[in-house]
Amino acid sequence: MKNKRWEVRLVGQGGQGLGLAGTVLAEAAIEDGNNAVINHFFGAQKRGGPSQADVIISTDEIDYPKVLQPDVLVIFSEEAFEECHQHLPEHGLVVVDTSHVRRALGGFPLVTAVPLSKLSEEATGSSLSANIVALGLVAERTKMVSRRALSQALRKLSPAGGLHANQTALKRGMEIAESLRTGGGGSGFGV
Amino acid sequence: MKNKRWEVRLVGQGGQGLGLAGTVLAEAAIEDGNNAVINHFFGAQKRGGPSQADVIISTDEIDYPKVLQPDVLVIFSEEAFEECHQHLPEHGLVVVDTSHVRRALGGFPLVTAVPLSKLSEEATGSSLSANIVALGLVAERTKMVSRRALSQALRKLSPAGGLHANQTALKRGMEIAESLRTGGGGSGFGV
Amino acid sequence: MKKKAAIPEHDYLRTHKRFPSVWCPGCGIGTVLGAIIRAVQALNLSKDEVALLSGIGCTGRMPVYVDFNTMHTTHGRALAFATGLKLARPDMEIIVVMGDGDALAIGGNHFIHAARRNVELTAIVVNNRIYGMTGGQVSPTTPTGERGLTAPFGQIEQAFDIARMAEAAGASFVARSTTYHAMELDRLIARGIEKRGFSVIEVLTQCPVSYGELNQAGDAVEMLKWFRDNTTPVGDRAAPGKIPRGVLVDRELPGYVETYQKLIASARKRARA
Amino acid sequence: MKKKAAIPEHDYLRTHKRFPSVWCPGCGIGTVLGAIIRAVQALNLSKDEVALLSGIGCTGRMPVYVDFNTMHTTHGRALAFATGLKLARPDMEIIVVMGDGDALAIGGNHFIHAARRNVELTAIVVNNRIYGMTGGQVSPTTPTGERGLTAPFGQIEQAFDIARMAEAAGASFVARSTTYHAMELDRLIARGIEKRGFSVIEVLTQCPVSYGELNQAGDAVEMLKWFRDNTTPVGDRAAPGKIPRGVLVDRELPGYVETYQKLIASARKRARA
Amino acid sequence: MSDPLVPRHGQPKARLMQGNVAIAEGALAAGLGFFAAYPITPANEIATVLSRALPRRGGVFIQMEDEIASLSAVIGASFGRLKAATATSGPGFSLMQESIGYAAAVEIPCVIIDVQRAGPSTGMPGAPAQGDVMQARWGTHGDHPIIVLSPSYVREAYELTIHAFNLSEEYRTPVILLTDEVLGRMSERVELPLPQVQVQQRHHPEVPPEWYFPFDNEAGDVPPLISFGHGYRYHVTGLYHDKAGFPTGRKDEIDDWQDRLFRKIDNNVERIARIEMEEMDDAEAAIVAYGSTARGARHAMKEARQQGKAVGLVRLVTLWPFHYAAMASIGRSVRRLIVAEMNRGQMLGEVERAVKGEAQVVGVNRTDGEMISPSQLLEALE
Amino acid sequence: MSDPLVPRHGQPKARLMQGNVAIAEGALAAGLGFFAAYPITPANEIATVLSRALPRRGGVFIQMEDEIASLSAVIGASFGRLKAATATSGPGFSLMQESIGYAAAVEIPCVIIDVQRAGPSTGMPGAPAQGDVMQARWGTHGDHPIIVLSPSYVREAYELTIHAFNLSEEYRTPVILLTDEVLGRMSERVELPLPQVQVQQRHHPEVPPEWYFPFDNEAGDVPPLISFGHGYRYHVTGLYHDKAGFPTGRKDEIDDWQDRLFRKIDNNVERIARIEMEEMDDAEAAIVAYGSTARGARHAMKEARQQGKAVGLVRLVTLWPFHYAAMASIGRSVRRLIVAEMNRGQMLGEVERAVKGEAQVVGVNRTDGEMISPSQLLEALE
Amino acid sequence: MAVHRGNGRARKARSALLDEEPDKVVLYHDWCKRCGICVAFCPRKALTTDEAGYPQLSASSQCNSCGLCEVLCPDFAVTVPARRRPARSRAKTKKQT
Amino acid sequence: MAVHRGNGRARKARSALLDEEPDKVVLYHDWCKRCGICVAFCPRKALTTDEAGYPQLSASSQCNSCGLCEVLCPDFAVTVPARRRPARSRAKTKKQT
Ligand SMILES: Cc1ncc(C[n+]2csc(CCOP(=O)(O)OP(=O)(O)O)c2C)c(N)n1
Ligand SMILES: Cc1ncc(C[n+]2csc(CCOP(=O)(O)OP(=O)(O)O)c2C)c(N)n1
Ligand code: SF4
Ligand code: SF4
Ligand code: SF4
Ligand code: SF4
Ligand code: SF4
Ligand code: SF4
Ligand SMILES: [Mg+2]
Ligand SMILES: [Mg+2]
Repeated sequence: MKNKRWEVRLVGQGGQGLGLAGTVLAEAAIEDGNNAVINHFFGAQKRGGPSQADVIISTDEIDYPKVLQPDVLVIFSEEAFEECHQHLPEHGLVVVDTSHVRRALGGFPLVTAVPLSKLSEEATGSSLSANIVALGLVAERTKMVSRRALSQALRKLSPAGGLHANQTALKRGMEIAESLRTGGGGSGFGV
Repeated sequence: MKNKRWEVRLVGQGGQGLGLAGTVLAEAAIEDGNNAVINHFFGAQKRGGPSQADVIISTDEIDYPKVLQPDVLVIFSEEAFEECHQHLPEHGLVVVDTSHVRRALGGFPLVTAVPLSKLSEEATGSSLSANIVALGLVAERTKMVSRRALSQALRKLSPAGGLHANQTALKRGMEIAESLRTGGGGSGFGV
Repeated sequence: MKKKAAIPEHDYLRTHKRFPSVWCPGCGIGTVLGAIIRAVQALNLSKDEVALLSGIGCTGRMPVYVDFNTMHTTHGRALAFATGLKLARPDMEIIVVMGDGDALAIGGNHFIHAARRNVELTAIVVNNRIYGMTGGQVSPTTPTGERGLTAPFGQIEQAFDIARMAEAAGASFVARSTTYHAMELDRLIARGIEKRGFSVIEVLTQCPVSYGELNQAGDAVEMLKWFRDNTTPVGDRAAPGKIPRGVLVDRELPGYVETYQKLIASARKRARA
Repeated sequence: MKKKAAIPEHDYLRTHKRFPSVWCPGCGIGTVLGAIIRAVQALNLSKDEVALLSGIGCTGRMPVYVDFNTMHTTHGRALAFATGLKLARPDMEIIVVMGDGDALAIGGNHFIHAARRNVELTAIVVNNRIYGMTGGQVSPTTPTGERGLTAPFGQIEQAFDIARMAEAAGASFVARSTTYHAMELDRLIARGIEKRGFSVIEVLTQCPVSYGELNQAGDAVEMLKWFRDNTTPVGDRAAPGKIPRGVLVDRELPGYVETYQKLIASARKRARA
Repeated sequence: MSDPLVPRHGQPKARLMQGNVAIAEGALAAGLGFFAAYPITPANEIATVLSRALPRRGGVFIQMEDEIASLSAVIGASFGRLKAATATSGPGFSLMQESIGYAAAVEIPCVIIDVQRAGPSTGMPGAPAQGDVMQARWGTHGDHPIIVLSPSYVREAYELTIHAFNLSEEYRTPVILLTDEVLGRMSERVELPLPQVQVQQRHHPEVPPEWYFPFDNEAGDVPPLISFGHGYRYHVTGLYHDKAGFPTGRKDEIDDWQDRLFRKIDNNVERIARIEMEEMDDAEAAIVAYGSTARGARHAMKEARQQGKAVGLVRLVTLWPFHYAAMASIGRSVRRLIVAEMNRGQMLGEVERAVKGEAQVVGVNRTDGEMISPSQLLEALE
Repeated sequence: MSDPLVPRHGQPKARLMQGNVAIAEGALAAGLGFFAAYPITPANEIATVLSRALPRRGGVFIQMEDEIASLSAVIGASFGRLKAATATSGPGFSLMQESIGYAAAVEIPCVIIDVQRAGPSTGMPGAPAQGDVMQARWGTHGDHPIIVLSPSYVREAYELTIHAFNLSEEYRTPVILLTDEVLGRMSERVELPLPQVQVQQRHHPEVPPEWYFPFDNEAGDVPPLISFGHGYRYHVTGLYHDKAGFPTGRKDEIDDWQDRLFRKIDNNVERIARIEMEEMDDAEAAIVAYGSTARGARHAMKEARQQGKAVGLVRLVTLWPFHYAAMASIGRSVRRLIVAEMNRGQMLGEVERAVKGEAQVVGVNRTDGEMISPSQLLEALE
Repeated sequence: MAVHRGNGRARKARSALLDEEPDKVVLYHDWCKRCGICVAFCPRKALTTDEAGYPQLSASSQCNSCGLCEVLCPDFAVTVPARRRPARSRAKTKKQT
Repeated sequence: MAVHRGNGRARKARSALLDEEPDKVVLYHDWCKRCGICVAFCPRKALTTDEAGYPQLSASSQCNSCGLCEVLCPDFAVTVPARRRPARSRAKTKKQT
């Protein structure tokens, strides 16, 4: 990996496992021998409120610990999309979970639309691994962490009994990334 | 009265009425149209501990409110004498109540020895007015307050039923001052 | 939100922008708010004459939602603020709503002193037996053995009996209910407001998130069922192990403000004389 | 002051330069100190294993006079300091002496929480029913109607019943006596020290200066006579209006430090497993 | 009890008055309606006087269970429209810090009297100090503005107490009257009461309830405040809040509020910060002092002048906000500034900061419970 | 429980660790034996970790009824020989002020962790700030010395926590670890635990009990301290005290004690005050920052250097005692100092005071609950 | 079923369409947090949960307007217009203070 | 009678000279504050007040060494050497903590 600072932001609702996904990503970076920072934010409401995980990965020291301009933004809920659709980053990867964000994305040409939850459900029988599907997708598209490190981090952090589903989800995410690459990126995946 | 700052210090034990005596003196000064400050100190012990009343009287504004070098020092108890006999002021009037301070005062040539409590008892039937005897003596010797103002202040501040005794004590104190003046000042009055 | 007739409670709410509330799904604090509103309605009090004060905590967020004179004070001190306000405005009805930590941990002293003075306030303790807002630390009412973030091996301390403390300290009126018994709750609160002197109403309340999750107590519905099944009206001898609900103390003691007003009257008379 | 045999209490005093004490003539605080010393003697405790902590007030000045490990803490917080010390040194006997204001006004919360946790401390409340040190303001135990510097028209608040508060909050042992009953007092203190858990001994104490003078209660002798004539042993049905003296509560409840040590043991076992 | 009490004034008369009594009388003159406190030396006389005087005037005196409760009750009473105050000394002042921050944040008028005694900790309860000067500015967490006044004379204690209430209403802010044991317990000649007392009443809104926002910038930097129960129902919180008083996380609303909070004081430093200068026209050195220490400083200044020395006096009546600009220009006008304080050099730092090396700044300090004597100052002036 | 716990160390391993967890781990590494606290955001994780870890190590965790009780219990435990600490945030820190003064006055080692959040008052509990910097120095009444450390990185949080315990034992003083919400709640890569931990144990007296005076000057500025129950029976009080610990009103004894109290810190500023400088050799401007703000400052400094600007970084690791001399010489070496803080300019005043006008001093501040961004700083550097 | 949200107006839940007396119980989806309390404790089993987790009045004829769902809902998201209000609207007996 | 003070050694009060068993009660004038408690409550009226206000054992034969004066004195200024100490010197039953 070249000398680079990656900034990843996952936004959605409490309960979608964004903290876990971010931590897996950060741990994977550390596994790769890089630096990583993660910040996880909630709103005032403890459950059902907004949730955001920001991960910074760098080969260099990480001084400023907050996201300056995300290289990757994954949006997991309609509420979150409403919140941030007006200032989506112009460069980088923006993924929207179209299983939750129902609104037409025609006006957002730079958005990669992926039904993350649906894919998770198809692959694992539950929509709960949408976070990990996203992780696979992002990691494969950006290569900010190695496959080996990612699956190691996943093994370390998956809840008891949840590892298999997560591994499946991760693989599915990577496949999607692959298909996006080959099939041409941009908007409009399987919506 | 010439432009002058008078500093008076009364020292003894709690219960000897030094606060009252000081207040009467200060009120008299105000009655005369002068400025006055009074500070009354106790030790940590609430009863039976040391007591000290410092009065400053001046025709001018009183800025520094503490006694710098007393012009008048009246010592009402043996404890107080022990406390301060090593640095008695060299100028000014030092009165020691020999009813309480039993030790020989030969070594203290500048001290005016007066059995204040005894005089009070003789004059009023109680030693409680020793403070007022002292007041009469001091006022008459120094003229720092006028007779009229002093008796007015005494009237104002004496406890109910105590005025007469106080007036008698005041008179007695003034007489003593008179006799000291005529009979020659210095040490050794009626010990 | 102007469909006033439909739900009279809405009349009392600051509907504009404030809802849905910050509380977690199933959290019982809103149910207590509903009971307070119904009590105020039942007593025909105007919104202007009611003040609702709170300390800090999830419970402390309650006043923001209701259109009384409202104050979110500091953690534990709401009763002291309320004492000052009541003395300045004896004509107002002052309700003070506190979490269990707020009222009895950091605020325990103000609680017993308000009771001792018997200040004419209505104190409602939303007892979820946990520090909800800070994520689930044990509180002085967490039952021995239960878990909290700061009692990973289970609480080793005794829990306060709020009602006994209030009684021992001198309160005129003490009652207990639960969020399951919401219909009885509003009546108890109304009695508390009506009572001269210091009134305490303890409300066992579900915190399905901070308490429920740490203690496998189930969701809000499960917790409400627990309240239903483990409490019983005061004096019910058939169910000895259960927590009594209802009015526990109701006695005539002089109220502080009332007494103070008498003091003023007599001091003035004396001053004139 | 080496005449050791003559007065065994002197052995325990810091005679050097510290006496006579700062207390007013006739003040009963010294009598309580004497009783503490006799209790310690009776239990054959060494000076090293005893700590005497206090808050601020005339009562707070007590530790300076006695040759234990002594700490004059801040106003109202002595029990919190003592809780920390006891947890660090479970082998020491920790006695905490507090004025009524110290223990129950500013310190009321620490008092009820030490009782709730049932920390193995012996709390002695020197109840002179006034703020002695600051000159005679009313305290939470000043009887209604009595005067204080801050109640020139008489106290309008109810007084706390210290024993009831301690009991409601969870103390293992609660007793009451007076400085007139000095011979019974040392035995009660000894029982308090021996008791596992939190022990409270309330001592009605004469403050002839701040309380006595404001309330025309007479001198120390008069006040002691009042204690003699207005108290009676617990359970004495012949004297219903009088203040009961003796052991009011004595019950077996787990002590905090003991429980904590069990927790450590099991946590360690679990950690090893 | 719900109406503000009328201010008290009367025929002036020469009399001996204690500093603490003057504060109590000043508070009554300003219309004090509520006083809550917890006993502490050397502030007790204030409560003693007010416990008798307030009920006679229809006001409320209450002894609370501690200092935290005292200030909390004061804030509650002020929301109930009474002029309200508390009095304490160092240990109690430390305990009040959280509530002081609340009062500043919700912009509620009230007066906090701190009769300083020697510290830190229990210190020497009966001895004077000026050790709480920086605490009065910075004692609570988070940034907040505050006004702190410090009287030097008994008459001034009376007047500044009235002024403290006035400033608290004018700027909707807690005001601290920082006095000390010397001034609190000494008695001196005053001519009081004042025949005329200027009393600032609370700015009430002129708009109807629907248009009323208690924390609004529109109405100027000090929004009007109506108390509870008058038909203007609003919310009060120590959380960051919007103009209506509701909690907010919006950066623009936070900035609006915070900027106004500081602006209302910072933009009025000129009006709020009183500095009294004497013999400064030709002074080569000046003593900077405040509180009772300024009395010794004035004494020393006069004596120095008698000895022919060009010494002036700078007496800080307002401690906070500190008038950096004024002090800077004082610094430019003299060669040497002696900052005299009964602490280990607290205002000294501010003077140094203001003067930026333009004059030599020297501290004269003591913390053993004694006043700084004129001779100590004369020595420093050598 | 009565023996001090052994310090903890082990094989370092790269891992993701939260700032608050690092503080808890650092405390355990230093041999923490007692932790008492009251819950508050954003400090809670420290208690959560310790409530589980301490009993496992034979130590004590107790949740007290409030913050006042927490620090009081900590002091009691420290007199019982355990290394003791508490953790809180602004509102709790305000409440602790009286006890902090007591700890300073009786010279008892302990560590107070303040994870700063946005204030004043309740403020924004989940947002960062650095608004308690001056409070940490001046929050209690009366003059007292204090040591305050402020970490910028998670690894540093770990190390400075150990250092805080060490300093507290070395100087017999409370030490405040002043961190903030950003550092407290972010996680980053660290290599921990340390393979080797330097731990300062308490200086015990070498003399027999009869010759032992716990506040004596003879034994140097930091008298040895033996805990309760070891045969050295002595008295502890917050009153002004003599060398034996007994209350005193004697001026000479008071001065002896107070002078030593300050001397032990003031004479060791050089040793205690850590300032880290980077790229300062040729710098024309420098950013002065501390805590998490220093991370943005370093980011900005690097970016400025890339743009070819001669910008350096001055990172304050120790906030108090403030190293005026070092800052003065920094001021002489550059033209411009940018002081970046998440408050309205607190350290700014100290920098100004030190620099005495030799360099331009500019504050970059914000208090809306957001960090100061590198671009904000780059702008200020224009 | 679409999530109801956003415009702050009370709407009849879809349940209203299912039954003959839909207005017996008005459900405010905007405020509802889908906690399930109303459904669990309706003594007449008149409420059920729709596929999105919101309550619906699926058996309005069963509903006796007891109002329990209204008072138990922590989020003011249910109204029972016909609920009997407590009789106690007697003039306020104010504390004599 | 002269005030005893100063050198910190326990002295027999003058009362010792008045009676045959003066050592039955030892009075420490240095610490005595003349509160009168011992005199007032001596059950045998063995103590009286001297002209300076200090207690004196004026009827030592009356004294039965009950020790009440000792325990009631707040200032540790009275000792009754023969006072029966409480029997309870049994080994300390330490709290099991
Ligand atoms: C002085 C102070 N200490 C601590 C806190 C942190 N805090 C906020 S809410 C809370 C306790 C919440 O528990 P509880 O009072 O039971 O209310 P709940 O959230 O359960 O309704 C605490 C400790 C604070 N805000 N202020
Ligand atoms: C925080 C604080 N507030 C107030 C005081 C002042 N103060 C000293 S002692 C005391 C009360 C004394 O009354 P009590 O506790 O009953 O003890 P007593 O003197 O009667 O023995 C007070 C209020 C203080 N030292 N610290
Ligand atoms: S944490 Fe508990 S008390 Fe707080 S809102 Fe959630 S459920 Fe309610
Ligand atoms: S004031 Fe009262 S309590 Fe204090 S020493 Fe004097 S008599 Fe004792
Ligand atoms: S109780 Fe209220 S919030 Fe819960 S599901 Fe029913 S309507 Fe929705
Ligand atoms: S009003 Fe009663 S019966 Fe009807 S839906 Fe609600 S709870 Fe069920
Ligand atoms: S020992 Fe008893 S009998 Fe003898 S003098 Fe003392 S009190 Fe009287
Ligand atoms: S009781 Fe003690 S202090 Fe009082 S008179 Fe007797 S010996 Fe003296
Ligand atoms: Mg709670
Ligand atoms: Mg008392």
